[in-house]
Amino acid sequence: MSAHAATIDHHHDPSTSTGIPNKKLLMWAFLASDCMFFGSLISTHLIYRLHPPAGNPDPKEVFAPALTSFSTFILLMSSLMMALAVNAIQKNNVKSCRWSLLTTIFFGAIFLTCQVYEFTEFVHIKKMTISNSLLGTTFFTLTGTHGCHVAIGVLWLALMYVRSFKPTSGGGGWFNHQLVHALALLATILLTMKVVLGFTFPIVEHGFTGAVLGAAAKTEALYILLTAAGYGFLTWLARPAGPVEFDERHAVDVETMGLYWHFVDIVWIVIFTAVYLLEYL
Amino acid sequence: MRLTSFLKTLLRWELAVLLVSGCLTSLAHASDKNFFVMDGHQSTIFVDGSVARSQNTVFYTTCAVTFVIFVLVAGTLAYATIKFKARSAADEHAEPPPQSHGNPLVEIALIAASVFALVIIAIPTLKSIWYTHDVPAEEKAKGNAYEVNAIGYQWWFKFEYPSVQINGAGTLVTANELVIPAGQPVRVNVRTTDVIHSFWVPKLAGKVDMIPNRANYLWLQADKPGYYWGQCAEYCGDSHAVMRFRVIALGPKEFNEWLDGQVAPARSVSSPVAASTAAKPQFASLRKPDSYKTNEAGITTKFDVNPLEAWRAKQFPEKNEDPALVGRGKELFKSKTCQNCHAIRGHGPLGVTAPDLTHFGSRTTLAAGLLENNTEQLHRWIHHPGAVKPGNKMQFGIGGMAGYQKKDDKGHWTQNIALTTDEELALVAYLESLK
Amino acid sequence: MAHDTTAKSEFLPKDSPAPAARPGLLWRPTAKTGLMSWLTTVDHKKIGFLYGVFALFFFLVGGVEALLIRAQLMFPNGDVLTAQQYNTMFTMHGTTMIFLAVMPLSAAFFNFIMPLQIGARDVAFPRLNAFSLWTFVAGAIILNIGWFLPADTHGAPDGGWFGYAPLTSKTFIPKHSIDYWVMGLQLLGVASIAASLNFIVTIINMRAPGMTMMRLPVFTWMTLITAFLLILSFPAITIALVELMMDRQFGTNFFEVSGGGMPILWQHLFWVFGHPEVYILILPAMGIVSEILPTFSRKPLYGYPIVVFSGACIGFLGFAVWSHHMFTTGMGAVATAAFSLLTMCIAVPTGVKMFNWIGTLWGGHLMMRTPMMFALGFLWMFMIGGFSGVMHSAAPADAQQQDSYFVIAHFHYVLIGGSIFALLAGIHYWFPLMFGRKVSEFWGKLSFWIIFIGFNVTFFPMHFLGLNGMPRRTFTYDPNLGWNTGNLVATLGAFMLGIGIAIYFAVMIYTYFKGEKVGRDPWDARTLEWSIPNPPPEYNFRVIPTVHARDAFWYEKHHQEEIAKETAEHAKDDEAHGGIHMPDQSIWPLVASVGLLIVGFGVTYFDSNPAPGIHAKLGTTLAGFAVVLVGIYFWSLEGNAGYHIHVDDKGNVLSDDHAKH
Amino acid sequence: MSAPAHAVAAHDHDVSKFQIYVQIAMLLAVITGVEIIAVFLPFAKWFLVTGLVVLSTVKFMFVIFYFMHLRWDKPFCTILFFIGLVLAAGTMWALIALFKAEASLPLPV
Ligand code: HEA
Ligand code: HEA
Ligand code: HEC
Ligand code: CUA
Ligand SMILES: [Cu+2]
Repeated sequence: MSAHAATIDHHHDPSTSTGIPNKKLLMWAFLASDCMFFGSLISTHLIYRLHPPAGNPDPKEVFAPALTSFSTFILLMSSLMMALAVNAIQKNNVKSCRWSLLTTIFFGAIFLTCQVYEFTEFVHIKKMTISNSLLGTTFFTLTGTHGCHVAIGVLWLALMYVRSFKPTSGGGGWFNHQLVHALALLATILLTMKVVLGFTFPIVEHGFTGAVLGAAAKTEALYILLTAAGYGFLTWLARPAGPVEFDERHAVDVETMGLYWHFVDIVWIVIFTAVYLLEYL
Repeated sequence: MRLTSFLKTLLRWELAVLLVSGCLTSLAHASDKNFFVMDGHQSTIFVDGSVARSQNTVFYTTCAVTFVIFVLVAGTLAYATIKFKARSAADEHAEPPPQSHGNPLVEIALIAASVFALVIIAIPTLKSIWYTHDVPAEEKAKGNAYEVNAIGYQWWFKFEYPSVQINGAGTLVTANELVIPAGQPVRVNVRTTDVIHSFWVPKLAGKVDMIPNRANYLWLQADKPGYYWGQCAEYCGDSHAVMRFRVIALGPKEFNEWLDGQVAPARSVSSPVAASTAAKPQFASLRKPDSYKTNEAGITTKFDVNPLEAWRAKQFPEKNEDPALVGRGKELFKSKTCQNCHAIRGHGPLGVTAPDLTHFGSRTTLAAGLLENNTEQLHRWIHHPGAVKPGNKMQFGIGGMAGYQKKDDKGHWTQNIALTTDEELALVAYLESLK
Repeated sequence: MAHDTTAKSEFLPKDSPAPAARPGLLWRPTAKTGLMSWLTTVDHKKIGFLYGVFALFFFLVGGVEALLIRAQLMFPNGDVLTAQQYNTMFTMHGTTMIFLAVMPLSAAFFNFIMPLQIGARDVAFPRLNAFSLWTFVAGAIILNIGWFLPADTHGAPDGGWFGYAPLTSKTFIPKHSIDYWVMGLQLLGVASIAASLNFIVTIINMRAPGMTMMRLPVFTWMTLITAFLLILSFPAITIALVELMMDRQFGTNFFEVSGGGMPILWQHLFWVFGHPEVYILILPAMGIVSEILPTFSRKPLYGYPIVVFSGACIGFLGFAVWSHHMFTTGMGAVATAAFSLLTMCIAVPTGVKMFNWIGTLWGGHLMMRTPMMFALGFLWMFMIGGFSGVMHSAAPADAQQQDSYFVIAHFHYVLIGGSIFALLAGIHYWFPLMFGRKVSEFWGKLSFWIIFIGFNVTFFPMHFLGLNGMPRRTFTYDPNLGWNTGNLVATLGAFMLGIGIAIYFAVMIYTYFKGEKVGRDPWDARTLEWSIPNPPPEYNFRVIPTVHARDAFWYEKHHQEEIAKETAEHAKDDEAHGGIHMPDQSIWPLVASVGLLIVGFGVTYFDSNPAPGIHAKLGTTLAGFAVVLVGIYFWSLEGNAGYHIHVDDKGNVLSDDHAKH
Repeated sequence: MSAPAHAVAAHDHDVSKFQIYVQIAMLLAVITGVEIIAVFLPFAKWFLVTGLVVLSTVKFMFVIFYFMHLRWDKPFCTILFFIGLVLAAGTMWALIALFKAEASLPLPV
């Protein structure tokens, strides 16, 4: 399906009283509510940072600014890709939209991987757990909740990507096809994260030497294979087929999802400043 | 249909009002006056302290202002309702009245009036907030403020006198009855280590919560010597309702005498222990502890006549003390592990998790102000504390310290402290002797 | 020009190719009667009705709990209940009345009436609406499940309705009762937020042509503001509950003093929610009263714009006063003063409403029907409750009143005299619309007077009890404190109130089956919901109305010819567009809610102790999540195609194209 | 009701959106970089805190107005979101102020 001139005004939906599509309005209202949600969580964290109990670990010693900066950057880039995905579908460019969605998913998964890595490091190396100090309690709950938001976002993106293959017409088979596709995509994302982490930990712990790499590769071999198979399968699933029921008329669905995704990004902007950067002053 | 028409007549609201006021008046005749006059022991209206008085003044201001507004607004409402009521079917089917929409001038005037009314309330409110917040600066400067600590536990109060230090035993500690100097500001630091409680002596001052990890305080000043009822005012679990206490305000001389008495270790009346001392027949007339109903009151009315005198009387030893029995009680207090939790200064190791009993006999109440401190009630308490005070820690233990019952490996409750009636009475006699 | 209000997008071409075949799993239920029709309904009226039924049921449950409380306190040293039972009773009474009675009863009206008032055929997201309903039911089940489980290890919640930490921590209440409370409220929160988002979108986006914001009926306006309060305040308690749950289940330190936690934080988070919550309870009531007074005065609402504006003001200010519940927590003089003054400010916009209601009566033709009686009762009682609120707002006075029966008196005046009176008025008022039958005036008024008198006899003495120092949440009291008469009177009043409410219910049930049938618009009312036949047809409006004025229906009645012509034209337009669009029924919202119920059960019922508890816990919880996911995934896959029906000018359904699916 | 065809109107600004998005992403990355470096520089604390708050707000606004299209959407979306944002920010501010007060200091252990 190639791009052709857009025919819809995406900023006015004549079927509603205000011209704002219902779904978009719903999402904005939800985000307003989510502000309070994160507001309460961030307040809790900051209040306890104002009054740290004796025996709290020093956040400066726990945090790893390089990693956090990296994942912040990644999340920003994912936002860019998300914006491009919306832009593409609004111009009826399904193919470009799919690629942008995939990239967004990819960045989202990297962010999550970083977070898994960060949490593991804090727990096992820095010895800060969710229950052994107040800092751990508020930090893990806040960033964990944000992580859950990201994970839901990735899930949503993945399902939207798969949905973009729904055929316009045909037998009931499309349903099973969608299901298989969705499961394959999710499994591949998880496998990829697992493999990346499987390499990262030994590298960080023992340095980047061939021996370690080899050892890691051996234990990871099965997962690498599976992951590769996953990508192959996905490519096959995404092969060009008949016309799909996904075009600029669905832009509002993508846009709504995009609003959610960007919001997760701006929450991170606040968390990055309030939780990480402020500690270094 | 006769019933219907009869009831219809009744429905005329004039009649209804008559009916209600009739009911109320007859009830009024049949009942206690303290309710209508609002001068009960915990009255916030008839107060005996400057802080409570300031709070009460604010209350009266709000009452006055809202009363005036009520008369005006409710009067208009009543007038409108009666005046514009459709009185007949014809009325109801008449042309609708003019469809008017409102008048901004009227609105603005009413808003202005409301704001004005609120300002009248706000001024004394602000004044009182600052007055009641802490001991007035000039009193503080003169060093007049007397400082005590009140610590809430599930479900009793500990009181500390940081200015009174006892050699080898730290701060002077007492429980459930706070004795303060009258006519002098008292600053109470309120603390807790378990759950939230609240320190409230209505006749002296409004409440302030005891919150874990928070340094709250309040101040109060009793006008004159007196005996005041206090109550935990924040829901704190099973026995919150019966977590009470008393405040006794004394004149300077009497207060200092009391302090001296408290600093002294517990009184000893024991004679050498007789192997098995049976309780004297005088106890035979005691009411059986098991005969009490759940929640049955543990106070007598003689108390209310002159509670301060009742308190004073308590400061002296009973006449019919039986040294042998007391001696046995003293031994039992050790052997039955009471002292793991309770301190009796001078008589052995000092338990800290339960009320200090050093001068227990000189208190007017026990079990956190729930029962009057007399032989009968003390017996009732020691016999089965859990029946008197639901969930009570003396029954079920505190942390690792077992009480009357403890949990076995399977998690079932089993008896830990078992007492015969004779043993109970010996303990009663012993505790009563601790003046 | 007619709006096809349920279609999600106008862009879907009407002549699109036959949609992809529907696999068996995405079966669309079509039953219009029987159990399945209720479980799969997406009709806002049916959902509203179900909300109402559940709410009234829980109102009775909460009422029975209240009667037990009163029975225990009838005499000093009463022993009807044990201390533990009593504590459970007031916790569940408060929680039930607020979350399971008043809120869903308001939601019932939001659902049933609001779309009709704005001239819509449904809410914006019909299936989301069903999901809200069933999640509410799931929450109610979790909240009450403890009643049926052993009291020593489970039991119903007993931490008070605001569950102050650290009493609610595992150290002090190790049994599961608090877990049920936490999870139950959590699910109710999900339900409320989902429903509110739906209402917001509906009101903003689904108005009939000509229905500008400043022509919205006041009830709809209050619905909108309430929905905003809900979505903005519930997150605070959600977070508080999450933190509490983490403390209880994963050993975190939010409110754990030994780890440096500050229990006072719970109070702040709770009341950041809690105070807006009380306006969530009263604003719908104010909306109802603002409909009833004009109707029975046969005059428009006095000062409509300012009534609307003051509603918004109350909502906004409501977020700035939460600490007035914490005057005794030692906040310091400055904070206390600030919250004291801000709280007083709320009396101004509330007063404005009061004045305008009286202004509405002024010069009207007051028809003293039962709904009007309840509405007038509201004015009186709410005013008194508001005044005692102002007394609380003066912090020094409140230091004596807080946690005493004075507070109990205050909030029962605003909650019963306010919310409940107005809701009972609303039931009477809209009963003819909902069921086509009218409640007998005689029995209606009789129940009103018994309730009115019983209510005052119950709660007025509580002011005196409070001032006389009686603390709340006490299962017993001694006879020498001057509280005996007050409690006795209150208890007698409560039983009288109970009789009044019993009569009210009996009459409603009788009327539902046997009541006098009435035609359209029995009250000569003013708003659009009365312009349709009763009970309303599934599609609500045969032709979407065009609104020309505030009090749209009143205008229609006085410009009949003009309107008739317009309607006929629009009917033709509609037919040309393929008839009336109706949303499809769906089972998936119910499935997702059942999933949440399983999650709730998994989190609460099982121990977090290592083996075997933790496995059962994880397993059940994950299974629940899986069900939720399946529900949501299928829900989105099945789409919201809908079908069309055609009706004649009498409103009879001629045909529908349901068969196509 | 305007048919979709009417809405095909002026969309010229859409052409350049791609560039706008990329530019903004770069800007955001740069601001983030500045923030990270700034915290390690020896400025006065109040200055840095203010700076961080301002920079984060700028980022925040860019994302919501451009990536989230508020700039091109009906103003009502902005109003709706800002109701939540302002209330949340106000509540956060009030909570933190309350806990900064002396009365809220936790007890020394
Ligand atoms: C429907 C619910 C509802 C409503 C509408 C209100 C309305 C108000 N409430 Fe109430 N409140 C509760 C439900 C409600 N409250 C509940 C449930 C609790 C207890 C929670 C618990 O502890 O369990 C509580 C507790 C509570 C407290 C804490 C008490 C304590 O625990 O110490 C305070 C303190 O300020 C307060 C104040 C107010 C005020 C100022 C109003 C105002 O909005 C009232 C405004 C109305 C009027 C004033 C009347 C009409 C106005 C006029 C006629 C105009 C002129 C009047 C003046 C200028 C004065 N309320
Ligand atoms: C909307 C909310 C609402 C409503 C409507 C009510 C209604 C009532 N409440 Fe409620 N109440 C609260 C909200 C509400 N309450 C809250 C939030 C608390 C604080 C809880 C806490 O501290 O945590 C509280 C606390 C509370 C207390 C204080 C308990 C304590 O602190 O120790 C009391 C005491 O009298 C009381 C009494 C009543 C009474 C008599 C009614 C009556 O109006 C009830 C009327 C209804 C009936 C009487 C039912 C009638 C039904 C029948 C007669 C049918 C019978 C049928 C069968 C038996 C099959 N309530
Ligand atoms: C597990 C600890 C524990 C043990 C053991 C224990 N008590 Fe207690 N005791 C308490 C607690 C806690 C209270 C306060 C109960 C309350 O009022 O809620 C109390 C209260 C009392 C009081 C009332 C004190 C007052 O001022 O109100 C008396 C008297 C008393 N205990 C006597 C005894 C005797 C006698 C024994 C031994 C047979 C005993 N206690 C054993 C914990 C204990
Ligand atoms: Cu302690 Cu209530
Ligand atoms: Cu409030």
